[in-house]
Amino acid sequence: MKHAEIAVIGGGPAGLMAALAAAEMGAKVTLVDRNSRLGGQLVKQTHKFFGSEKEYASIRGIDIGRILATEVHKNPNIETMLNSTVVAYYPDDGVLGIEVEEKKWVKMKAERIVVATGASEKYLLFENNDLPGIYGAGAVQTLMNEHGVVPGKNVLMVGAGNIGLIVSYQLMQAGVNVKAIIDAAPSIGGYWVHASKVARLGVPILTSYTVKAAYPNEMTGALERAVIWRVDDRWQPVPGTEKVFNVDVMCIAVGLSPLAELLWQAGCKMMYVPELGGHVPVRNDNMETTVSGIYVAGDVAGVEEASSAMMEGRLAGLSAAKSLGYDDGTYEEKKAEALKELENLRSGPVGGKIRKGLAQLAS
Amino acid sequence: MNRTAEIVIIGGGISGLATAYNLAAMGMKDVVVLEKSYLMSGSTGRCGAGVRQQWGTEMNCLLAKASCEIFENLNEILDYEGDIEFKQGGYLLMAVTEKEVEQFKKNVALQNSLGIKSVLLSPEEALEIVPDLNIEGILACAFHHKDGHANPFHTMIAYAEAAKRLGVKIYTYTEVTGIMVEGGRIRGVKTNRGDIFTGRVLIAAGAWSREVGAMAGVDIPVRPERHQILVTEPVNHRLGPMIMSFAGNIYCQQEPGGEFIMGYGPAEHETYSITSSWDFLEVMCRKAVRFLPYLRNIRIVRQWSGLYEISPDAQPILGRVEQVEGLYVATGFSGHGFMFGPITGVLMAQCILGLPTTIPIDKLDLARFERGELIFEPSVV
Amino acid sequence: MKSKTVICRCEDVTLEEIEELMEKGYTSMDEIKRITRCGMGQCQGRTCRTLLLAELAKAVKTHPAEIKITTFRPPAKNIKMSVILGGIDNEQNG
Amino acid sequence: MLATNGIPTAEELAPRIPPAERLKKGPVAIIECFQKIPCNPCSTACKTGAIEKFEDINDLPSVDLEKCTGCGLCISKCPGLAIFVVDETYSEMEAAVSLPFEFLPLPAEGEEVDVLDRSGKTVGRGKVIRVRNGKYEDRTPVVTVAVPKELSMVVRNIRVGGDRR
Repeated sequence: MKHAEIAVIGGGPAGLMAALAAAEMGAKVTLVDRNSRLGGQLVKQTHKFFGSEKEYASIRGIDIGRILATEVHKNPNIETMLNSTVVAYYPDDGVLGIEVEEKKWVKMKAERIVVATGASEKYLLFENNDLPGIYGAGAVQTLMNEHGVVPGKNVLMVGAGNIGLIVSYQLMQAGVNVKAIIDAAPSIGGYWVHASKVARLGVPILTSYTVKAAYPNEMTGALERAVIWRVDDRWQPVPGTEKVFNVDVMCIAVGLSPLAELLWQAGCKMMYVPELGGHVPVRNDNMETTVSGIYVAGDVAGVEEASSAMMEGRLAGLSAAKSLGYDDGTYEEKKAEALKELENLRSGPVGGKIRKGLAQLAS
Repeated sequence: MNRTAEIVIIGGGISGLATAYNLAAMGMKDVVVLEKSYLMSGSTGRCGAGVRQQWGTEMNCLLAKASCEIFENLNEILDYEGDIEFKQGGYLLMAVTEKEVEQFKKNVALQNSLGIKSVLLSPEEALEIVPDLNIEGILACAFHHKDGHANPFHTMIAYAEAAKRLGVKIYTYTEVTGIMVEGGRIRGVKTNRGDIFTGRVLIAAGAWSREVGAMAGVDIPVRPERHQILVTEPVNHRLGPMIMSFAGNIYCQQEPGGEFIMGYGPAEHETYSITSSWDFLEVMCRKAVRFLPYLRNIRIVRQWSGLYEISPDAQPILGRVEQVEGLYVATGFSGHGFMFGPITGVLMAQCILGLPTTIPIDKLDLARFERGELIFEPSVV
Repeated sequence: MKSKTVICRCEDVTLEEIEELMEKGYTSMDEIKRITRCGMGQCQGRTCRTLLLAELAKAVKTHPAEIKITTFRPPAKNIKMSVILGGIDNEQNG
Repeated sequence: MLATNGIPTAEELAPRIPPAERLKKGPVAIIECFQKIPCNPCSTACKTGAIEKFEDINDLPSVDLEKCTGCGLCISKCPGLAIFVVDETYSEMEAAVSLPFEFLPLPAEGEEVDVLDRSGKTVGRGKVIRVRNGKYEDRTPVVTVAVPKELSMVVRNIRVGGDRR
């Protein structure tokens, strides 16, 4: 049985910052990540990030991932376990079950755990939604930006949130034609600057539209045609408003939901907060869940931007270390700073949804 | 919700639903089933779903044989539009100690005498049935081709739907909070959704039967025991029968969908907790691979657990409760409630209606523990 | 090819099947899971759980927060028996 | 409309367009950032202090038209690719528009390209007069293209090498 002072699960923006923050306080950290390199979703984010310098604004996600990973790797207080998937939390004795390199089984008992497992993609129900050629946006990003493979020639992007907009832009960069971006909401959910970026490329964005059906090519059985239709202000489709797109790829980017399996297994109190992407853990302002010693950060704690994920990670890492007695006298100051930064990031109009969600969680 | 009923059945598992269906089919009106959670939330919905006739006591053999015969025709009996997926691939029981071999011989003789055509096989003969079996350490096997397994969910839904069609009212998320007894007679039950007046109550509450019994002032000596189980990814069919070892403490079968389901019976503390543990996972893998080495390359998809309600002699407790008029009990199956479910339904309905039972169940009554007439079953996992 | 709307891709469960069950009164996620196998496949409901939640909430006209969701059990990702066994052997050897 | 198709209307644009007098004086940054989002690299990128420091990270950037020299250092720093520099003094008939361009192939200086408006529609031809693609730009090259003066507030994109679609 392996022992860890602080186990950080997930090496994305939240987990990396948590590990660094805890290590900075003097705690020994074991950072566990299922991929062969650290960075989480950062490794496929080829665009420059928003936020402030504290979260590496104006640097590409992929480079932020590299910067943080380098710091983690050279930090003597952090041990990293790569290609390692935490598949279980056994609540009877608080043991983590970890699959390493798909060949080893490691059990680990940690004094504190920071769960920073991120989120998974939501899917959509429509006729023939299982045809080959229909992908999640994350899968398309992985395909293109990690493996250098384009998914097809003509794409219908479903979802005008930041992910849908950014992936559309990346598809166009890769020479793939995005025929349209549609969204069932009456307005664009993502940042307008992203929307303008794709609009300038000639990609139409159609709000208040949803997918009606997908149709296969009779020979190949793969996607050939997508039909969309308008929804009214009660989200009901309006017959007669159908539009047809001849596309071989449909990319679904309709949001993320927290990847909280381990928290459920641990018995953390969860609450359904749609503004935060679904069921999220109840936690205090140290990012500690209702199960003592288990902390959360990033999308698993509520789907948000990478910038706030980093700050939550920092907060969780600091607090976990502090709870083990690591404090060089700077804890209160650093915590206050992180809380302030989080408040800043969420204070504007686009943070309204998150603020509403967090208020529900706190009630 | 009904305010009165002919009978209130506490527990929406296989025993309760099968009894409700049979009562309605035999003409009883106003049968009410109360389930504190959703249907299949208890032991039935978590079980390994094996159905075997190879038992070591006459009582269990008779019950199992009759139950199996009902399973064979259950889709038709219940007019189920789905499929309960009853597959008779047999049970291959593996003896790994000399003592077990002796017991198997006795069992097979007993079973044969009761019309169960089980056979004793050499390990080499067992290989003809399970070609991949690692027979090292196996001294002998017992096999009965008519044993098998069913889909517990569909079996329950089949009963529930058939019962509903006959007028049975099934209330889920309805928890019994008290049983009204006056002058030694059942008067009704109290629930979180109001009271129901009735002269008859059947306790079919599985692992919670002791608590429910206490509400009527009756001690039903069953204790909850956590048992764990796991399921793998679906793979091509290569295991026909359920394989089982008592001394090796394992059962393992391949489902119609191709998934392997397996479990064992560790001695665990009395608990209502149904968490999963890592030691189960490890021990289970070792046990499974010992008999079927190819399982090594198959992936585990989920582990879960459920409760056995263990009676002092690991035998069912069926029948009238003498102390309280109108109170009946069907519990204590000690891990075999699902396979006995169909016959339990018939026998309990007969018993409640005051009819002679097709199989005598007097010896399985609750009072046997006071009388000291326990029946011990040697063949359990 | 017949058109269908798939809710659970691992077990090929369609929206139509779910809707039929909801009409029959099976409106708990646990019941629907057990009857249709929705969420019982390799991914253990990672994708379909949220879809099913939304459909159930719609059917019983309640907020999704009111719907009890199915239990999460280990392993969160499927794992080969040889991996588990390798782990035990390593521990005993080392 | 920005909120529904990502294309700003004339009304939405109006407050961002510098007055004619300023445009006559030389290059100036036009920040087409219309939404309060938590983001501030433009203000830290500006060396002349023309993009005022934010009190709140969600503030909209504002350009001090007197201080702005139109140097364009902010263009590649904006994660939203929302900053352009327009120089209406480039020549008598032409204006120079500097814009971020993250597509391959990059145009060569002197090359003629299609020029596009905010909806991606081709509105004419322009001549590339400068391509900045150094370490500072960090893979967000800045292309300066000469366009007919009347298109200085229309052109916001280019297409290199004819019609690719």
